[in-house]
Amino acid sequence: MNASSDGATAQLTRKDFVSDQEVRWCPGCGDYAILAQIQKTLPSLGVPKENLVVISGIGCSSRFPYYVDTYGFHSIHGRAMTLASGLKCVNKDLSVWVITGDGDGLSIGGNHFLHTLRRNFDLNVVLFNNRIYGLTKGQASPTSEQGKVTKSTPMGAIDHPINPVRAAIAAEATWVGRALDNDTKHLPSMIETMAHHKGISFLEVFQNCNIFNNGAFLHFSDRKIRSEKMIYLQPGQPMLFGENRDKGIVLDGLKPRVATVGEGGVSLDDVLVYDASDPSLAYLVSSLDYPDFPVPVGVFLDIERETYEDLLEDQVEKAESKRGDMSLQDLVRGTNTWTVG
Amino acid sequence: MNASSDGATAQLTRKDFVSDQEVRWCPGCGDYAILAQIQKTLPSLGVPKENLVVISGIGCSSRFPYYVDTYGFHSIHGRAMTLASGLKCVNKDLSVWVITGDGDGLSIGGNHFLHTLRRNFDLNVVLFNNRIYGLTKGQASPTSEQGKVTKSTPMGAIDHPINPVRAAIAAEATWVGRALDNDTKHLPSMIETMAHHKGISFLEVFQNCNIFNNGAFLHFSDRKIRSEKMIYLQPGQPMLFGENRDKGIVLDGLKPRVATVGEGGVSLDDVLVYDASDPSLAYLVSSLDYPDFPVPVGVFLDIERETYEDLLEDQVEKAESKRGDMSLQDLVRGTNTWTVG
Amino acid sequence: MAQRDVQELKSVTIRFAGDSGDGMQLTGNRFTDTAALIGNDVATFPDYPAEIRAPAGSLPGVSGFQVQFSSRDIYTPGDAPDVLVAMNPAALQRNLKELVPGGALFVNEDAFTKSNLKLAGYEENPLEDGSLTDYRLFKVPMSTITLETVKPLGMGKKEGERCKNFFALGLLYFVYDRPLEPTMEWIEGKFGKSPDLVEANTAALKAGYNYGDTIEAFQTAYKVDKAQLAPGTYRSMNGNLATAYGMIVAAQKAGRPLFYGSYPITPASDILHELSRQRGFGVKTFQAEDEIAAMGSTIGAAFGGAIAVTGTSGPGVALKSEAIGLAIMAELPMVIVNVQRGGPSTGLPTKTEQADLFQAVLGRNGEAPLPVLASRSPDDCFDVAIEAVRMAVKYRTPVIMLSDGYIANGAEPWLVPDLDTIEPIEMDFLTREGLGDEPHLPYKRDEQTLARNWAIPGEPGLEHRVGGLEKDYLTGNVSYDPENHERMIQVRAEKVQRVAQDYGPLQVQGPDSGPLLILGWGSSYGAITSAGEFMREDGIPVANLSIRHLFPFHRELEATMRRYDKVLVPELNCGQLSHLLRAEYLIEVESLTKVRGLPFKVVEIIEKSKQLLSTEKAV
Amino acid sequence: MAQRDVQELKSVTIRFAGDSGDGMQLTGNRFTDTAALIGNDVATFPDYPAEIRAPAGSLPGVSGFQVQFSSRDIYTPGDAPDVLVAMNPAALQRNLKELVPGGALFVNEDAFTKSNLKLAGYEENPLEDGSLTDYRLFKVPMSTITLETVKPLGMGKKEGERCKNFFALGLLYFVYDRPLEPTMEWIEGKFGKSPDLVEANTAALKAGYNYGDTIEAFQTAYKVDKAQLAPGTYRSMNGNLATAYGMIVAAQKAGRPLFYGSYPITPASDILHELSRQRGFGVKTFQAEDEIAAMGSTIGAAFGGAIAVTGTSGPGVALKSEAIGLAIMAELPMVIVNVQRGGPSTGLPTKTEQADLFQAVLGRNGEAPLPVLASRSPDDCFDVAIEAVRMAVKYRTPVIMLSDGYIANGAEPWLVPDLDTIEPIEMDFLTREGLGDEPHLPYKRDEQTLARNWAIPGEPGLEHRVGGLEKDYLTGNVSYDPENHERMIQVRAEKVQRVAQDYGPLQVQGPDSGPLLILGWGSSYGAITSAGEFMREDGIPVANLSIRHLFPFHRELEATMRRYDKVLVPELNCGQLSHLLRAEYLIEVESLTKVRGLPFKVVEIIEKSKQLLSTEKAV
Ligand SMILES: Cc1ncc(C[n+]2csc(CCOP(=O)(O)OP(=O)(O)O)c2C)c(N)n1
Ligand SMILES: Cc1ncc(C[n+]2csc(CCOP(=O)(O)OP(=O)(O)O)c2C)c(N)n1
Ligand code: SF4
Ligand code: SF4
Ligand SMILES: [Mg+2]
Ligand SMILES: [Mg+2]
Repeated sequence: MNASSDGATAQLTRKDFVSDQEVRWCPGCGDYAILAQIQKTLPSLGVPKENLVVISGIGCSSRFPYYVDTYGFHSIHGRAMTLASGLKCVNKDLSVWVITGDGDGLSIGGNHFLHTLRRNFDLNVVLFNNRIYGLTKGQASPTSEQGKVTKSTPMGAIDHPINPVRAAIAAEATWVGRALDNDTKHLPSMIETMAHHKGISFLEVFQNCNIFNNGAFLHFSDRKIRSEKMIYLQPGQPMLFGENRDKGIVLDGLKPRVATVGEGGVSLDDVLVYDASDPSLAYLVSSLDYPDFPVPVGVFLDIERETYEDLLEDQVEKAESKRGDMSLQDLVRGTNTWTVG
Repeated sequence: MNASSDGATAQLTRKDFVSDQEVRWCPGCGDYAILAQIQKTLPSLGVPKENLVVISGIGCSSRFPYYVDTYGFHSIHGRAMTLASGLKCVNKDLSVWVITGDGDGLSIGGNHFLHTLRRNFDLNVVLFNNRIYGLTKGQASPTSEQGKVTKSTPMGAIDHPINPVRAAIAAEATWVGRALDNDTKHLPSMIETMAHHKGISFLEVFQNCNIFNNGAFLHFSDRKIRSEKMIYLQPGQPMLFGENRDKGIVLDGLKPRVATVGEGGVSLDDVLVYDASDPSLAYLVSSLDYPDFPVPVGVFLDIERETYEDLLEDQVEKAESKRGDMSLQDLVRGTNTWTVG
Repeated sequence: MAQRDVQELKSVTIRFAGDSGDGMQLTGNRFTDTAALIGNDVATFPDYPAEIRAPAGSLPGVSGFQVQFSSRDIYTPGDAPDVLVAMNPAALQRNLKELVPGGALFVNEDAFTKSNLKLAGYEENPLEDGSLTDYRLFKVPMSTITLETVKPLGMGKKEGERCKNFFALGLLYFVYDRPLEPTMEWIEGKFGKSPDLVEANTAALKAGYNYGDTIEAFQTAYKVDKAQLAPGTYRSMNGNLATAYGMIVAAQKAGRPLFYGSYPITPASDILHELSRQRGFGVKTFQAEDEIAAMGSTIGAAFGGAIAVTGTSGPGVALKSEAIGLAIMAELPMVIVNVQRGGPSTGLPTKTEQADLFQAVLGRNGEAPLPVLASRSPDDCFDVAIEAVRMAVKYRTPVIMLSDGYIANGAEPWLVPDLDTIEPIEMDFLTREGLGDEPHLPYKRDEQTLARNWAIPGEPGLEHRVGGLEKDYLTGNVSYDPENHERMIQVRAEKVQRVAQDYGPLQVQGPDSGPLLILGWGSSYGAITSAGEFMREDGIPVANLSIRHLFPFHRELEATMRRYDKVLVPELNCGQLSHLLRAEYLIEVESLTKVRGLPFKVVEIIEKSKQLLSTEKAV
Repeated sequence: MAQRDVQELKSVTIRFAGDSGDGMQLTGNRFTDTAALIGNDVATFPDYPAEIRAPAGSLPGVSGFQVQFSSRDIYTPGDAPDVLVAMNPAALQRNLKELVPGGALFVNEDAFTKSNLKLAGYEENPLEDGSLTDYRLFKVPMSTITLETVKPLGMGKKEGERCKNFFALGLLYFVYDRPLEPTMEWIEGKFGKSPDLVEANTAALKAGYNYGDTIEAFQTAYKVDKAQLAPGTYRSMNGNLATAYGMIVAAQKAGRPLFYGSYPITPASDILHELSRQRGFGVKTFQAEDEIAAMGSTIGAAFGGAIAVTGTSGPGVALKSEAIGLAIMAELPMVIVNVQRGGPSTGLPTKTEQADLFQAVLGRNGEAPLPVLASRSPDDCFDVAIEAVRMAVKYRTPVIMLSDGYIANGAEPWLVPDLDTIEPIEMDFLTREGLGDEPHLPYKRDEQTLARNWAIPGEPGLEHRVGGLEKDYLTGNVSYDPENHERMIQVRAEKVQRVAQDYGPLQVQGPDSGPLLILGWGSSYGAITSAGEFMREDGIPVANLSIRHLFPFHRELEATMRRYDKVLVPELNCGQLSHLLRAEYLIEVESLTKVRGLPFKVVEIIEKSKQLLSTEKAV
């Protein structure tokens, strides 16, 4: 995001971002937690409320804009990124948040995902991944596991699933992260970090749909086992995890494996130090998954590249100065005229 | 592809695959060479002509099916993969070839690209990448370089381009390759190899559009410098290139660099041995590009995974045997009936 | 059971309303099945909120289910409920205004807590403040009694309360003198794996029944006799299930696999769900990444010779429209089902509307005609599905089948057809042998149907290419020839016109000519038919007609319309069929429109008809 | 220059035809500019193959350019050429049948080689076999002379031959007595950087002229006098350029940046190309990944308060149609340009047609009306573009502007407007201060226009949410209320109807009433207008009218139509406007349709008119 801060906004609080619309998700839905964390974090960004825009597609998650007291657009299924792109082209000073789901963003919206990311618009994209279609009541999504039984796959899904983080890295995004809906410390820190990244930031949030896919992430996110089954990526830090932070990821060539520090001759120095500026490493690490590996969350990728809207604005400025005092009348008249009468 | 060979097809020749339609590309277009190589290779696949289907979208490249004497479908812009998927669902014995362009396959067709690849339909996808829109006369495509001046980008393209091979790897394709239109030995070998891969095979072909983007690849593909500027990936072989095959790719951690064997203490053993079964390596190698690196062609990825149509057929078979002698009348009647009169 | 007065009623309409979590759809469905089982004609209308779960007790969270059961043929779930079951204040607030004056009102007294009242926007408790004196109010402590009932079975409060819908159901069974057994069997089947739940729900059901029996208030039993239905075996059927079954049967009749490529969307998703379950009958479903891919895959499957079907709702048809043009150009058979919902844009996605008719008939670039059929009732979906496939195959054309949210989810008794009586569907693939010595001309046509030759991949010797560019009249090769283009446009149009040669007769109900014809399409059939019957019973000589074929029209439609002084066209849109009729026949029609996300009421059509008839006289 | 007879002609139509590589478009354009410069009225029709480059010498590779120049006002590029320039046998084969009997035929004799003849399907050389005796045939060894001319300048054969189009041009200049200077200047400007080319092309041009002067055959000079055009400064203008300029001017008049989100497609791409070049005027173009993204980005830009425009052709509109529904629901101003081409599906992508009218007016799901305008000629595109933006902004609605391939690429002289005379466009953004103490109601409407309140992001205190679900009548919050839905559907429809209050008067040419009105829309304007003028000159009292507003219609349209005994509606489709008129007014119209990828000829309209008038008399 790209926000000018001013004094007036310093006093904003969470409440300023709560709209007058009743929140209508199922009780217990992970969406509540994400909403709360975002509302909590927005005041700290220093962006005036009127410069914040939330744009979504269609899905349970996409009802999000109604609940945040900023400018908002609940568009159509899969197209939120396209609206956001157009808006950024014409007003690059806005802080624009795109809220999407695994179906909205990766199934019907997959093409816009790919192209919006590669263009590096300065947008904050949050994808609520519940690995199911919530709003339409329980069909498989592109992130549903193979074999998953859903309303549309009663004998089990046969599609090989998409890993959103991987897809984002390959789409040449400049900031890619992942978090968990009820990770009350980590999630807001991700939101804040992404907000401060200039260029596209893409955050996948594992979100529990307690109605149609309850406990989809519990096998690693359950608070009791979380520290053993998840790993928090920290740029510049060794990739450690475990109750006692004594387990680490070690690379044999390009093959990652889990090792315990101090066992089998593995020392802290052997543990891979995470580098969020290397897309190849990010891609490799995005392949780590349950059950063989702890599931990584945190910042996968954080690189710099000029934003689309800045490059566009540059061209406009260059062309304007090149135009000099040629008027629009001059343009319309052209150079090849003749006169009658 | 998945083809049953029989005696009758053994006698097929290139001519059998030349249709009666006049070829209408610009003289000198790289499409001719690709057509010729494919027509030359098809007879050797052992697939009866009637089991071959060529499906394309819209673009210069997509006129391809007209010129091949098989079943063919010249569909609409960007959607060839969707037709191919439906066709494969209902007849898995066909050998289906999808011909697409950089605009057709990656711009408007980007979503189908992503999903068709991850599903691993047994299709052979050939993407003619000329880094331009040919048929519509010269606009930027998603593979056009940043800064490129085209009809739609008179001040230079500002979009960060897509690398099709990278995108295919990230889309979880099981076979990914790259070749050059006028590489008369390598291109047919790629076509043959992809045809024999069961599951999705995706081949990017660098194709010269001599009208709107002439010489787009010459900086590395010119025959005079080719051996220095390109590297042919060979699974299980060290990544060597150069006139004297004395240059190689060496990995420092995850950072590739070019080294000369025998210089600076680099021996042949230090040269990276290519492994087409490792997506992380494929992804890393897909980042090699001119001018810092030789441009890789050949097989990037070659892994096995069950095809969508086989999994679908399995479910049908399982369900059919589970159904036993329940008739359709039984289904329609249901279990909850009542009788009147 | 205590002795009671029995009052005979012709028909009764009950609306069950409660929170989304209260199980009203289930309750309504059980009541419906029981009524059907004992021989009533029934029709239902489920009406649930767009949100998956709105907050408990809130107004948007109210879910309703209306059922009419009758001793005569009925065609609608009833205009207004005679009985309202309100499980909480929000349900009362949302539904009360529709209850007929003097109607019976059963409320779950326990749910009228302060906080629930506030959520529903009540300042005062309506059960106390005398505002309900126009109704026969029965305040029943449903939660309390249910809890008491199940507590001995070891059920907790939360789970126990969940059984209260069975209590309400039992109570209504008592009032309308219906047996408990079918529901008890159903509970057994449904919850068999958890004996606890079987026991608790059955106990609640009985408790409700017994409560009715015990309390003085219900001395009169209301009885609705069996209806005079055609003899045979019946089952309950909703539109989406009937559509799915129709497609499977059509495919079997064609001897080809059924392919269904679709992307989920309300209210069409259930067709996908049902077909996904029928792999055992060779059905191949493909959940595509979007509607464009769904359409593309359907074209691919059609090219491969399968019975190719796709289904969606209006926004999905918009996305498919470019590819539908390709299907028209390729002249391949397939069916596009549109289960319409409230628009425009996302509109009212869980509500019903008939506003995609223009889109179906005229919503494509270029001259792109195709046949459009509409089903008028849940069971009609079965027949229309089969007719659509048959037409598509015979004429090699995509066909649009319109359904809507109202019939998709509404259920009615269905006389189970004998599948053997359904004619086979001839695929008529071209083979090299069949062609003899003739050259293969992929666009050569059958003289009678104008269907083009059709060879599918795998057939030796008939390799050929199709596509979206204009094709030569015979070879199908690309042709830019101006005359050929015009000729092809004409022949495609003429082919579509010819599907009308297979239509059955137009079935007007009522007098053959006269002052008024009520002409409808799709799901307004029910209200129109009832309106016609009621008026004729009152001696008003109106006729009514529901047309299945929206494009091209039936060849006798114009003559039929002209036999009446006036034609009234009721539609759940702003007059789309009226527009098409005017353009086609230059005939003045009266349009009765409604765009409220709700079906017509019978009375709305009667009123408008009477008004037209009286101005008629005044002239 | 030798003394010659001079013959005065009112107008001449020349068609230049050759291989795609022969530079015929360039030649035609030069001739046109020169004619315009000396005061003729001109109209042109470029016609090139769909393929980028078909094989040299082949029939599909033929490229043509027709120009009519005249001493009177003309509206079409001429029905049939009086003069045909054929640079090779294929060009002759493809175009000869249209040359008027007795017409002049200039051929490049050198190109009539065996292989070229074969490619063109000639068994015999038509220049030799006497088959051209109906024409005034001039066999000119163009290649040879050109090569001879440029050889001394050191040009090779391949490059030298490329100059032969300038030779042909010079020859035609001689015959029609036109100056060489404008072309020489143009060559200088174009090839200035390569003096070789300047010299060679100029030499070829002069050689052609001199050839005419030398050879006995051309004793007569044909002269076409200046036309009586309104005084002012003129330039040549085609439809796509005029559309692009109109949008830039509109944005400037609104004081807002212009955003153009588009995906390339023939024949609309040139709008994108032109606008991409105008960043200097604050134009932001966005080449989206597909048409859906183009539409979405346009909605986003409109939401942000820019002048938001998207452009495409029919297949692209199909893809955009779902998102157009969203724009209607969000009630944001934007313009969707459809440069129509031959359909259905990919159809005849480089040919013209008017068959997307149904799609524009009726092609969306749900009740989704929006205003539809059509431009009738290249210069009219400028005015329509501005009117479309003005209307969109004033009424907060997406507007569709229809153009077509014929006017998109056709050029005509354009009286350059004084931009100061164009009224500003008021954006009318809501501000917190402007609102005073009133609460912010995002869907509150202006009483006169029914436009809703419009606050754009960045405005403090007016944060609000919009979207595709049905909205509350005032707050714009999501509303499932049935009455509200109906009310919103009605108010959106009424708002669109109200745009008609701003239409200028209907401009009928010819008598105010009478036996026949020729009523058209879009690019058939040219042929209709000429047909009307010609017939009136012959004393036939027909009137003609071209309507810009396809939805809603002009309020006086019905009354106007009813003043004539018959109404003839010529369209390049199967009768789409006829259908809409019939449905709206229940009025019988005569439809004249043509779907050949080609514009109407004046004579086709005259013939049909005369036929109608004679049956008129017979009655
Ligand atoms: C064009 C179109 N197709 C389909 C739909 C139906 N639809 C609405 S939301 C949705 C999927 C929702 O899944 P997801 O994006 O994962 O969001 P969630 O509800 O799980 O948060 C679908 C298929 C639609 N609204 N529009
Ligand atoms: C829906 C739609 N949008 C746009 C077009 C116009 N169009 C045809 S081909 C093409 C791009 C061609 O580029 P590419 O796929 O790279 O193929 P190439 O011509 O370069 O081989 C475009 C934009 C179309 N036919 N249909
Ligand atoms: S259906 Fe699932 S995702 Fe949607 S609101 Fe309910 S719990 Fe949340
Ligand atoms: S435009 Fe380019 S890609 Fe197309 S046929 Fe010509 S050379 Fe080939
Ligand atoms: Mg989801
Ligand atoms: Mg290309």
